[in-house]
Amino acid sequence: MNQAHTATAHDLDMERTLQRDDSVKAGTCLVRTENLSKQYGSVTVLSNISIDINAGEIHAIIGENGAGKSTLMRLISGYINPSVGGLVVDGQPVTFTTPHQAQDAGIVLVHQEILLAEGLTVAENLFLGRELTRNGIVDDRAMRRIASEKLAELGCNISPNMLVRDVALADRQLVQIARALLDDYKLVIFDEPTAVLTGDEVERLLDIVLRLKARNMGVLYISHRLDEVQRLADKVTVLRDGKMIGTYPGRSLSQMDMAELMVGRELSALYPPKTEARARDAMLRVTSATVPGYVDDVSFTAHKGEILGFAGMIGAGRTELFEGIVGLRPGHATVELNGAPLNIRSQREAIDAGIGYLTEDRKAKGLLLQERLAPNLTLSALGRFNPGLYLRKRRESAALEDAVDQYDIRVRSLRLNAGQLSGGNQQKLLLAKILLTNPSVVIIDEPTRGIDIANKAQIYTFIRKLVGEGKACIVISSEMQELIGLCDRILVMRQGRINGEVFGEQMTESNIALLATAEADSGRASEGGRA
Amino acid sequence: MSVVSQPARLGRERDFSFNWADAGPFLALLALLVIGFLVNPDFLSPTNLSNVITRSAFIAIIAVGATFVISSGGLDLSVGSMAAFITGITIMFMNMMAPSMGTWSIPAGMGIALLAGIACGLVNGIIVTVGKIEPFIATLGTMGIFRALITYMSDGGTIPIDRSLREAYRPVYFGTVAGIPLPIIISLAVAAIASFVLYKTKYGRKCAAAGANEDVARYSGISIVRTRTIAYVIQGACVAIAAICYVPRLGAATPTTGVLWELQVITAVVIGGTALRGGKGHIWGTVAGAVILELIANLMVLSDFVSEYLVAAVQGVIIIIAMLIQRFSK
Amino acid sequence: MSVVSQPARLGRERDFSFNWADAGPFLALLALLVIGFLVNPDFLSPTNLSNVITRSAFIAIIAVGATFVISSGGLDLSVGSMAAFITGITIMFMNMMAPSMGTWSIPAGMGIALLAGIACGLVNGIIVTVGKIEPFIATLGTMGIFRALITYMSDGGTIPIDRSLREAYRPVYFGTVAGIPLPIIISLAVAAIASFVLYKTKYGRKCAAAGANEDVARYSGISIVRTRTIAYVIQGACVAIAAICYVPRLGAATPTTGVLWELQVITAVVIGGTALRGGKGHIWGTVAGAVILELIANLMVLSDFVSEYLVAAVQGVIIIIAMLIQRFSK
Amino acid sequence: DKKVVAVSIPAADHGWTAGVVYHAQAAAKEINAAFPDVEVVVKTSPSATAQVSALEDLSAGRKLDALVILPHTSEELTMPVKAVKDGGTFITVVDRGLNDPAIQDLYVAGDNIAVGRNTAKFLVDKLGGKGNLVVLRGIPTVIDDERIKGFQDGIAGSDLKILDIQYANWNSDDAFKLMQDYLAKYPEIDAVWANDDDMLLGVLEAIKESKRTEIKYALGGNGMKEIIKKVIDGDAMTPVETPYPPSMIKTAIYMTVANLVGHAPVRGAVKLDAPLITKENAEEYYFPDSPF
Ligand SMILES: Nc1ncnc2c1ncn2[C@@H]1O[C@H](COP(=O)(O)OP(=O)(O)OP(=O)(O)O)[C@@H](O)[C@H]1O
Ligand SMILES: Nc1ncnc2c1ncn2[C@@H]1O[C@H](COP(=O)(O)OP(=O)(O)OP(=O)(O)O)[C@@H](O)[C@H]1O
Ligand SMILES: [Mg+2]
Ligand SMILES: [Mg+2]
Repeated sequence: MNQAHTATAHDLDMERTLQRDDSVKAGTCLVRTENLSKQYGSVTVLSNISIDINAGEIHAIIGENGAGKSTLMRLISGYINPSVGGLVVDGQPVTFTTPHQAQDAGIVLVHQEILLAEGLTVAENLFLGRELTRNGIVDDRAMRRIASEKLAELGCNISPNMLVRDVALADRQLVQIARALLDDYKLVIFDEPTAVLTGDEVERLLDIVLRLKARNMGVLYISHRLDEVQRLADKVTVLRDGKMIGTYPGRSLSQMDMAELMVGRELSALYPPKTEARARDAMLRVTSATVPGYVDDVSFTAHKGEILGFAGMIGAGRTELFEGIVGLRPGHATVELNGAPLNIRSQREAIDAGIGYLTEDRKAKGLLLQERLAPNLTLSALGRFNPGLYLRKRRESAALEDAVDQYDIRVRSLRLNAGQLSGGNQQKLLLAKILLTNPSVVIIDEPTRGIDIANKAQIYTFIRKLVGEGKACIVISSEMQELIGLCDRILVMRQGRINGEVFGEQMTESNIALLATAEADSGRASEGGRA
Repeated sequence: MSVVSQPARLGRERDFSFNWADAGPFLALLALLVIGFLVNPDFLSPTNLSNVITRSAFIAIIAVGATFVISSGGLDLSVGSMAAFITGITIMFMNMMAPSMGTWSIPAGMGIALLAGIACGLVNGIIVTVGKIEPFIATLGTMGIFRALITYMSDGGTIPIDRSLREAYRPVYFGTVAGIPLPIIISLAVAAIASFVLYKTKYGRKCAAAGANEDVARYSGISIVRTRTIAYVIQGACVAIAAICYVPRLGAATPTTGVLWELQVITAVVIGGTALRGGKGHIWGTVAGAVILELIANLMVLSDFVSEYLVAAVQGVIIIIAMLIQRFSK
Repeated sequence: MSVVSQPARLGRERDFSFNWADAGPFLALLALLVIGFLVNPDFLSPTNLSNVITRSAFIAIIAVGATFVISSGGLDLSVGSMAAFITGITIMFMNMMAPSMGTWSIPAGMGIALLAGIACGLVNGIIVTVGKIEPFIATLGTMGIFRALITYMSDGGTIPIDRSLREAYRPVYFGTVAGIPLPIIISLAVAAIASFVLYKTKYGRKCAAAGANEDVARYSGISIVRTRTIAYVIQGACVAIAAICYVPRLGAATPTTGVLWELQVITAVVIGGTALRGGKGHIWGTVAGAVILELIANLMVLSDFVSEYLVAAVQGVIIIIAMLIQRFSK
Repeated sequence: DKKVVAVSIPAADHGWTAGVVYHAQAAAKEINAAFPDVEVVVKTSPSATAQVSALEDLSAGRKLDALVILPHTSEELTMPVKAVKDGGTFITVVDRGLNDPAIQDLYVAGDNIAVGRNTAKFLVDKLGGKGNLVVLRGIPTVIDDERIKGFQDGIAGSDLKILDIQYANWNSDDAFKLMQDYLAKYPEIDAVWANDDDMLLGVLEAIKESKRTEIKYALGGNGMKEIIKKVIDGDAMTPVETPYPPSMIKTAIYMTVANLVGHAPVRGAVKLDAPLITKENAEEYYFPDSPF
């Protein structure tokens, strides 16, 4: 009784938090950065950034990979300290030495890279460091309920009791976002919040961002998806190579303008032209792939010279399907490559057979963050650098220099650790790493997650070039536009099965969305006949 | 074919299902009891079981503390020598006070034991957290220090408790309440309080968070230094409680008291299901782990199969098998 | 607008900069030598230094193997008893063969030692990787097993090497080449080969990757099971080499051979700069760590400050201080 | 109905305890074969705590008619042995006395103080009452203490000087290292005493390797067969030995069984002395088949 009562009181509290009409008036300056600069060693990563962040305003920060966006955000929210310059919060100069101080001052950051404790549950992570208590006892029930509600608001209905370890990447991102929305903050900073989200969740998130604005909170918003920026931003600040190019009123810029401001030169078309459809040889044929718990009896074929897309909502099982195929998860599938049957039990065997898989979770599964760039690059293809007894470091450095050139990895020194690269550049390094194994079938899970628009074009061109060389490429992506622009054919998954296929003219957002969400009504669609 | 099955749902709703992972140590315990009975029916006699469980109380109490330390991402190799050191201090203090205070020196000595335990834990905690030294090395260092101190205090011999106090102190180990030996009750109480702290308080959450992911914890405003230091202090207090129960059993502290307890303690914690790399701690699993270890030793004494020389081998094998049972019960 | 600058071009600048982090253990070593000299000038006498370094060879060789295990994310507590067990097997084999083979039984015994070491390492590796048991527990189990086996083999007493072989075998410990004692040469050779393997080969990379992040390693096509098992096998081989050097020193295996070596070994590895949670291994640091430990023990005897009872305490303090020196040299 | 005799001894963790285990097991085997109505059960324990546990375990299961115990430590085992005695068991204590002598029915012991004292006397005698000594002691326990005390008493009044005394854990490796360090530290050493033969092995090896010639004696104690062999062979550095025979456990078991089967009531205390073993009498202390 008592318990129920208190919990309700708490609910009201939470509601009040969100609906409170703060005394802060729209337009007052919440945070001002004054000549913020950041140096790592002799390298200047950010110089002289001065911006105003106002209440009731969505302020977007855009810039190429490595431009310094995340660094700026970390400075504002106390994760790192500036080398020069400082912050003014509510008119007072302040120095935050910990993120917690920034949070106490009402500033919270939703990280680009996911920062959750994998061994704890969703609810525990959400309330970490600010558990609700009743008489000194942590109130798990209330926390679980509020966690469910908050997550549901974001369109995420995972159980708050799940261990974060078992939660899909997109859901983890939503948990991070929910964490920032839980409390009474004045300024919420989103660093590429939508990079791992699919259509629906993105819409919900944008909605929430607009509601924050309506409540006179300040929002800093970073995204490489310029359409979002255009829809949301009241102001846009452009960074390039750590310098501020300028702050512009949001509506005044077209996406093309933004892109060119970021890049500093004119951009060509985003997507390379598709090669014309012709009869192709089957390259990778997968029959009855099953991954217990996630994927149920999936069959498909990827052809030589084809870019095959996989669409679906979060939890559709695309990642699991391919992890199952390349032997990273228990499951079974009949796999044929160029007509020869393969028996793949581990990633090694997949790589040796010529199937490369690039993970969507670069931080936890893709790169050794504490390790130098070269060893990261060559980790899957060590054999190539080990002609006799030992590894040739010189060849490795050469390969790194090549990769830096070819994939335009923006690093200021080749002796950084992978963790010191900006998010987008990590992604490029990962792509280089997998292509170093020289696969004939390349499976890329979320190829452009966190990559800026100019580099996206590069990567697309690159993928197109790969298939032009006679490889097959499978692209799993949550960005429908990307799939439509890039792929020759798209398979849509839903709840662990292939729910349909689109190609040519049929490749439209509405068709894909329909297949991704609705049950195919005339039996299960499969590509079988057309393959 | 119209109904799409929902295979992905499987992972989800484990809210109320029985948690097999947590049950592991208890299953291993059960298996051991059955084997024990088959080997020698006396094994399950009430006297034997009560003896064994009473004995396991020391390790259990210390291991409960170790669960905090390990859960928070630390490790403590010094517990065995710390127990000897605290026992020594306590006995010396009681002996000193006995002439003036009589049997009141016993509770006073217990207080001193607790203070000493907390102080030792604090030293460990500060070296590990403030000194930023790998816990393995830091506590290996203090292990040597505590061991040397007890050797010094005892001049390499023994520190026996005053005869006048013996009888009065005896019940703390040999007494029973409602037929249950006191050490069992004390260790259950310690475990109950510990599981309250670990599962129901903010501190417990901080502990698990510090062990699960230091960065995340730090960013959430949790002070790793404070959290981990407190864990070591709790460990120290637990060692002190164990020492308090220990004194009446053997009536003396010697330089060999508590040798290798640290390994037993850590084994109990790990058998109990807490991962050595930190994260969620399993208090009751730890207690089960301590009982398992003592049962294995008991089984060795009661069974006549094994050559004296091979006892350690069989114990090793059983521990590995117990861990495998746990693995497969997951 | 202007063309984007290409900051990426900077390339290979600082390849040859001095790495302070790696220098930690050597600085600690230096500090110790200086302190030692101040305490007792004999400390730096060639005989003393050569004795001490020769003595540290066993621990150094074993610790080089442990660097692989720890770097790959494992741990091995069984090395001390494994050394005793291998020593026992080797001596028994040599004694058995001596009548027929004469001194040829010595190289044959060395071969047997290596085989036994590899087999023991394989057992550890398989229990840890295939059995998926926490390394601490798994190797604690095998530690008991190996210890029991040597006790059993020796009936609790000693297994002395045949008199006919003694003189022929003696040089392996007591011999010198160009004035340098053979064990030092052997341990340097082992360390050199090990650092080649760890830093210059595919396997070394895999090892560090498996320890740094298991998932990343797996997703890069590295078999964790294989990598870690090989690390244990290397550990076994190193223990065997140490055992081979050990036999001529005292000419016998006893149940106390190698007791607590595991702690010294792990301490050497950690003092050497390798993190216990895995990742990069520091072979030369490990060797320095082993020498540091032996020097500390030596210093204790050569200095007159410390009561015999407090030696362990002072050692503990010095180890902690050595770690602090390391910390601050970063 | 068989009479049960439990034997509780330390686990074999170095030479001497190994000898105890060996002799205890040999006795058990012989008696179990010779007396159909007596069952001797031998249990070893690695520590005092474990030994207390073993006592509880042994007496919880069955009624013990007799207990032969070589306690790890006196203090810690006193109360537990008393508890067994209160159950009506005949108690034989070996080697180390309990704190309360009233508990034991029979006491068989060596003389640790004499081990130290007799060795000291020998050195005083041979070195002409003058010289530098270094001493290696074992693990901090009562036995170790008593031997050291006996030794110190033995040299009292002479000009023999103990330069250094450190622990070497009754372990030949540790003794080897410690001796090397002593040699580095002291240029002039006349004699070495290791209070146990395991350690003496390491000491001898270190001396041999150092090629130092001024060291006249390196003595041990306990009666290890390798050392007695040296005495028999007339070794110059180790001409004498003090026995502390692990076979005392066998004697104790036999006496206890004799008491049980009722040939004669055996009570009281038997103290084995620790005479110097010299070339003349060494043969009687030499058991080549024992592990010790
Ligand atoms: N600890 C560090 N040491 C050295 N350089 C660093 C460190 N952290 C970041 N950098 C460098 O700072 C630059 C800016 O990185 P930042 O993460 O801010 O980029 P970003 O604009 O967020 O890019 P992205 O869009 O790819 O996320 C990068 O070149 C990066 O390599
Ligand atoms: N029906 C479901 N509803 C909600 N969540 C689910 C469902 N099925 C699976 N999940 C969760 O989602 C995860 C599976 O997502 P998976 O990564 O396979 O999807 P995906 O199609 O690759 O999506 P993403 O775009 O995130 O890569 C699993 O961890 C599971 O916990
Ligand atoms: Mg970024
Ligand atoms: Mg996915």
